[in-house]
Amino acid sequence: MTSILKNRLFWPAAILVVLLVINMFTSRQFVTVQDGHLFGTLIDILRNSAPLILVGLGMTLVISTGGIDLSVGSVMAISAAVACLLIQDLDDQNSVGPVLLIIGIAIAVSMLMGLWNGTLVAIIGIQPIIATLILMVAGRGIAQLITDGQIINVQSGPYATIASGFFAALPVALLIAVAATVLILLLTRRTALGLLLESVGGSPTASRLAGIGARRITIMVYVVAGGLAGLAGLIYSANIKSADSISAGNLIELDAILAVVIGGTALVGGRFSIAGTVLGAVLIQTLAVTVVAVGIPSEANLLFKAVVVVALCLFQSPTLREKVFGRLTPRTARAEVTA
Amino acid sequence: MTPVTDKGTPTNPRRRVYRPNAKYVPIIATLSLLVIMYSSGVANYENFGDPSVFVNLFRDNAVLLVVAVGMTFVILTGGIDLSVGAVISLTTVLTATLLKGGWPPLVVLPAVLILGALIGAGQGAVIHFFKVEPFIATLAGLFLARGTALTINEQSIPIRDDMWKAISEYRIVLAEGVVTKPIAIVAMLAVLIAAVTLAWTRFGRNVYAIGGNADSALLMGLPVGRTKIAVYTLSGFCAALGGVLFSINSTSGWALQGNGLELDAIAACVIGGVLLTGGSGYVWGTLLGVLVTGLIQTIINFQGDLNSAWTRIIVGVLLFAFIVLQRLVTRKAR
Amino acid sequence: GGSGDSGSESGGDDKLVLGFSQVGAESGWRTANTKSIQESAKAAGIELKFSDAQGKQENQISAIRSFITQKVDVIAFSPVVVSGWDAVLKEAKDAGIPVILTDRAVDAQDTSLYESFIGSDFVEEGKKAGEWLAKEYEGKTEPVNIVELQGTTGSAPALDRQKGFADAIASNTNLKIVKSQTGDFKRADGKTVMETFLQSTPDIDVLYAHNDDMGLGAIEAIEAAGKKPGTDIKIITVDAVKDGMTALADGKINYIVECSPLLGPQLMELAKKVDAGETVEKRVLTKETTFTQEQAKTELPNRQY
Amino acid sequence: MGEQSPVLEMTGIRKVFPGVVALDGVDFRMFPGEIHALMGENGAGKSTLIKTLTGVYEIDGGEIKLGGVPVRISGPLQAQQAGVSTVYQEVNLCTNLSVAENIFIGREPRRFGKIQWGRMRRRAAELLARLDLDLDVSAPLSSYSLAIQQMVAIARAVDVEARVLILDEPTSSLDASEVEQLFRVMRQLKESGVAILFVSHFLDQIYEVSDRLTVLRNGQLISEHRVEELSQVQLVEKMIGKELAALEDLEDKAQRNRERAAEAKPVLEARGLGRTGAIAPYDLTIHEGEVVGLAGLLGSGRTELARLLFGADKADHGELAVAGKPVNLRNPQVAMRQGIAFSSENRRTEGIIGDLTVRENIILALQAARGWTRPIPRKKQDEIVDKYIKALQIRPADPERPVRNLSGGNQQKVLLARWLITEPKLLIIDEPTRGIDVGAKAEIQRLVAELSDGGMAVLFVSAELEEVLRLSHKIAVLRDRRLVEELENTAGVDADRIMQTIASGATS
Ligand SMILES: Nc1ncnc2c1ncn2[C@@H]1O[C@H](COP(=O)(O)OP(=O)(O)OP(=O)(O)O)[C@@H](O)[C@H]1O
Ligand SMILES: Nc1ncnc2c1ncn2[C@@H]1O[C@H](COP(=O)(O)OP(=O)(O)OP(=O)(O)O)[C@@H](O)[C@H]1O
Ligand SMILES: [Mg+2]
Ligand SMILES: [Mg+2]
Repeated sequence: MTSILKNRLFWPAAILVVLLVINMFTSRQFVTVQDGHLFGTLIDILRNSAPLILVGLGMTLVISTGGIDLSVGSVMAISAAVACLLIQDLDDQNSVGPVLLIIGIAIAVSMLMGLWNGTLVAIIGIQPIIATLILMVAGRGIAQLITDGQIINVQSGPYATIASGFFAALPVALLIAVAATVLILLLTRRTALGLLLESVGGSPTASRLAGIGARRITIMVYVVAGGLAGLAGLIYSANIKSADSISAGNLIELDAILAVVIGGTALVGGRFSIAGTVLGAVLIQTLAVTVVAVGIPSEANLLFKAVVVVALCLFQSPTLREKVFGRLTPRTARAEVTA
Repeated sequence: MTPVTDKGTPTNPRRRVYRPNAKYVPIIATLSLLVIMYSSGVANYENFGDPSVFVNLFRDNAVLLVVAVGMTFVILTGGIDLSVGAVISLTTVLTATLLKGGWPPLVVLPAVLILGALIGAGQGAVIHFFKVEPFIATLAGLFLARGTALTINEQSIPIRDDMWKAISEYRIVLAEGVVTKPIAIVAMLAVLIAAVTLAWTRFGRNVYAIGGNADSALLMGLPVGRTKIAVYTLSGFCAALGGVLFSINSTSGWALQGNGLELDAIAACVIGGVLLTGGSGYVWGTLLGVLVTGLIQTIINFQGDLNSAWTRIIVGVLLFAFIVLQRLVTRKAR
Repeated sequence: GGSGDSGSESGGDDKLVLGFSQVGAESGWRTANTKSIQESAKAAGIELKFSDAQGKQENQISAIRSFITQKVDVIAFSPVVVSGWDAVLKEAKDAGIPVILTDRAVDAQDTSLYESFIGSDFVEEGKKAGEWLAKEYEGKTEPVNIVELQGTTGSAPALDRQKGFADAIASNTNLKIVKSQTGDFKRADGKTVMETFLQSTPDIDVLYAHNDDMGLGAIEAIEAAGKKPGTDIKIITVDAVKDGMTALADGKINYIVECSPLLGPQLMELAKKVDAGETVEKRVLTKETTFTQEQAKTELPNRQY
Repeated sequence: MGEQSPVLEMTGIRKVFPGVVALDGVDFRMFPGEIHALMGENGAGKSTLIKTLTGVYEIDGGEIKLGGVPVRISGPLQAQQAGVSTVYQEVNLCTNLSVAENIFIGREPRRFGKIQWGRMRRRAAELLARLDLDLDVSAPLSSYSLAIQQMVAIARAVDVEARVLILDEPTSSLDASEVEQLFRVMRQLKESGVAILFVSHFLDQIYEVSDRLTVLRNGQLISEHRVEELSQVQLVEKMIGKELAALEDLEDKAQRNRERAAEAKPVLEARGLGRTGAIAPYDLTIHEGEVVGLAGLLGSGRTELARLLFGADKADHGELAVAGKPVNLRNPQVAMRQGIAFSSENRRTEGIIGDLTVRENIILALQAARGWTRPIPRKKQDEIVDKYIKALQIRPADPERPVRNLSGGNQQKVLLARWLITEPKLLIIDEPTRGIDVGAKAEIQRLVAELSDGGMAVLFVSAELEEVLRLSHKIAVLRDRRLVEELENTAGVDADRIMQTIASGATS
């Protein structure tokens, strides 16, 4: 019992469950089967969490090295813009092959953006927040240039599938997010990458002297984060079948960082938790849905969010937990001393 | 036997020669780059050389400057304060609402400043006592402050109070054709006071010590908790002061005011050479950082033919050029 | 690229210089607005100093001050927010530079601070939308459930369109707004919020969206839920951008209230007059209308944005 | 002294960490004007006892009395105010601040609330002069070596007006002359009635300054003695809880045959290698199976010399050949590929990664060398780690414990293990026995001897001249950041001979 309570992820999970239960009551269909696939609020939440999960995964890796990536939102916009621009020019928007190729190109472009960030941070040695701020500002401008400030619409079936399609009764977007999560988990926990990342984040100097090629690893992490943000951008734009360079991924960096922190990864770097980030991302998305479902007036949205975040960070605080739950185990010896 | 003393130069003199200015290199580099940037503006744009362009930088960025000063303290301890923009909005909304409700301005002013400080103190307390990450604690503060502002009033509220208007319209003539406003003076005073505090007081030095190594600072017997809470209080106060300046500058209150200002403030600090990991940097650097961002904005305004997309790209490019040059210069000098 | 012509630094000639401070580029509508202004300035032989405030009042204030420093002939701007312009407008007035407001109003007490305000009336737009709906359900008594997708919380168009709409339907007691939530003027948010509306509200009859984009996002959600937009759920939106008009012509939207971004030519005309010292009307409304599905079909080929 | 009342009295102190009882009902007392040594093996609980006293840790049981009054100390600040001044085991200073500030922060001389910088610097310089140090007090502390930092920490502690002064292993990286300075100051303070708690693993030092000692073992109080009552052998027996025969055996093995292969191939040759401002160009050749010791005073450049050979700093003069082939050691990775390993003297900031476990810390370098794509199989990891935990007696023997929670000495052993498992051709160890107890120290010396017998070249840096003399085939002597002489460690060479070299600059 106490060991469950002590787990950092207990409270986010508990709050998530509470929010889901609320949604169970407010929604008419929580999970049902319709047209041969799953449908309902829960599925919507999971499907819509996909971009945040993807961005959060990349952010987790970046943060584990002690960095931060503010440019993810802009990278999302660029990737979406590139993809939609190219798809728009296809003769047959519904042919799968070219669309896949275009998706590949968009992700490659995003990884290039990540490479840029990584180079600034690891080679030139600029503080991550300012290095990625450059792309955050300029990147959205680039996306706007690509789309000429307008929303580019596409009518590509295969493209829309990555956001709203279903495969084996499950939403494709969710499957992509799950696949990425599994991939990152394998990448970090089945290879030595996780250890090396935590080491670089824990102490860059000590890591360097232990012979870890911190530069290469740091660059790689930003590249991966860029690629994942690009993928998130594709899902975002496929969801609305258009590239909206202004709103795509706007302010998502804050949500992503919040998801990472809720998930128990410290912003100073070091130990990280992939599962925690995914939980955090789903929690944030659920919160957004709950606000609408419960009918909280839009001007009070932020207050509601504040209450949840405050509750969460207080519950997660080890000291508060000790003060509240520590009483459960009587400490006679200590009582004597204080007396 | 080779005389040891001539080639194996005694270590002390050499260190004395370059170490002390080594720590000012970033500031000097930033300053020179700023001068270069300004000169190229003068060379390229008509009227750019007008002294009022430079003087106006202080007026136009007064709010950012005040907020960034508070942020500098927080960042020096290794923390971060995301709530400043929201505190600004809450302050402007409260100020406007209270003044509209007929409260005397001399009551409103201290009230909102104290409120800002209290919000900061609350965040600091949560960070210190409950060991909550500053990022998440102040993000909650952001939601709370802006949420409150929005629930008080979604719409923008004009301020018709005479004192506010008088201050807003008051001009200080510095020279023929060069005027500035009280808010700029307030902002410069804030910088001055902060610089003195950081350099000459125990509190200031504790801030650096905590940023350098909080565990060590604790073991050295420094009041870590008190100092941490104090810097967030200070940052909250500065944000509220920024809010007041904002409400003076725009004679209105609005819940969406100061959106994203926290990032600008953090960026200004970092551009000015303050290390986000804490323990290193100067308020003067922050001042330069604010001037750099302000100058970039001015150049964009003078360019005058950039649409939104190009505005962003040019801001990015200028920022990039500046940061990379700064980095290369400081690295060489080391 | 969407950038205008390069404003040559030819201070010497007597070309009219117009300083224009745009709110930002928060939507396709806004980009069209910017383009219209840039193109018509070129056509009218006016040198345009353009500045993008990126949605921040402080940027806008400093842009206007910068125009004053640069000694432009006329200043025009779309205010980010209604209040807070007294001081800077006064500075412009003292410098002898006339000011024209576009698109959004200000609440300055002293209206002599600006020459004219050209733009749409958001309350009126909301009202038009409400009136159409009231007419549509005229004589019917069964309850009509309306959901509303609001624009950015606290922004002037969102507040006004909400107010105008609510006023217009107030007298019909059977028309009821059951849910109202912000979609931030974005397509994606329109979609996700609509998804939740559909899940939590049993019978939605009408959707009122504060702009086309949110409406288009909502259409996606409605279709995904297996319903027919325009038939099962009636949709009213504001703006009439090309994508919205297409959907209207396709029968997926029922009614659009136009909010035209193309006020460039009108603005240039005003600027010239103001510069010449002529008196102009204090309030100039943009030429705009409303569209039904039939009207959309004929209008669609002419839409350029 | 017995009739006096104790200035500090701790009774029944208990401290439990998750999974370890660090202190189990320990009694401890100190009298005014005595130097009291706290003795025990690595992980015995010495540092923990100190931290409970200064309020860093909250005690789980027991009572603390200062001057006869029960007190509850809630943190270092309160401890300082109550007259307890402390130098903790790991140097706890702020390296971003200047030397002077590190000495005075929290109690800077002020006038009208304004810090008097000039006065502060002057006083700092005076204080350091008392310890025979001449530093630029306005330079950031980070520009000084760890040993200097330790001296600065000491300077800070001794300047505080205190009833009780605690020094947790202050001498671990100081060399003989600095230790002498420290002892001089300690004796002065003792004269003035200060009670000094002193922790050290150097028995000679204990017997030189202490009046009384308390022995801990496994978190329990073993006994308290007047120093002269107890012989060194008896003391060690009390510390390890075993007869000493085993230990002497180790000492014997460490006495070794130093004549080695004249025909051995050079592993590494440095020609005119140097780095401006750090170390003057030097020549050095290290052969297979050879142990080269570096001797010199504090700040003589031993560490700087060693760092160049690992690419930890980049040389700006001269060249280097490994196994006869010229190489450019751009960074540590290149050096590791050449079979060079380097264990830094600064274990806290350049060694361990606190959040990671003992296992992860041990395999880190090996893993880095293999690259991230080739993880070491978990089974193999466990094997290696278990082997070295046993071999080096790392305690607690739990590979999954975060290394931050280990005692200082045990952390040092983890670091050694990290490099030993990479099986390097040349092992550079800077102060490897820093903070390590007698038993483990002998063990490490034996290990070094064994490795070199097996053909490994070792560059051995230690502030302890005895150790250098015992292990090395060849000793390089440094002075003022210059390699002044290379000596074959033959029969005639002893500590005096080396000190003479250091003092005179060079002999030849
Ligand atoms: N913060 C902590 N969390 C968990 N265990 C700890 C912590 N600090 C110390 N320990 C454990 O308590 C025991 C005593 O450690 P302590 O540091 O007091 O030893 P020590 O006698 O100072 O040893 P050394 O001579 O190596 O410095 C060790 O087993 C150590 O692992
Ligand atoms: N007496 C001193 N005066 C001034 N600076 C010193 C002194 N001693 C050491 N230093 C500084 O400390 C550093 C000493 O270099 P290094 O670490 O190589 O010495 P070392 O021989 O390893 O000595 P130790 O590690 O025992 O301090 C130099 O960078 C120098 O700036
Ligand atoms: Mg210890
Ligand atoms: Mg050394």
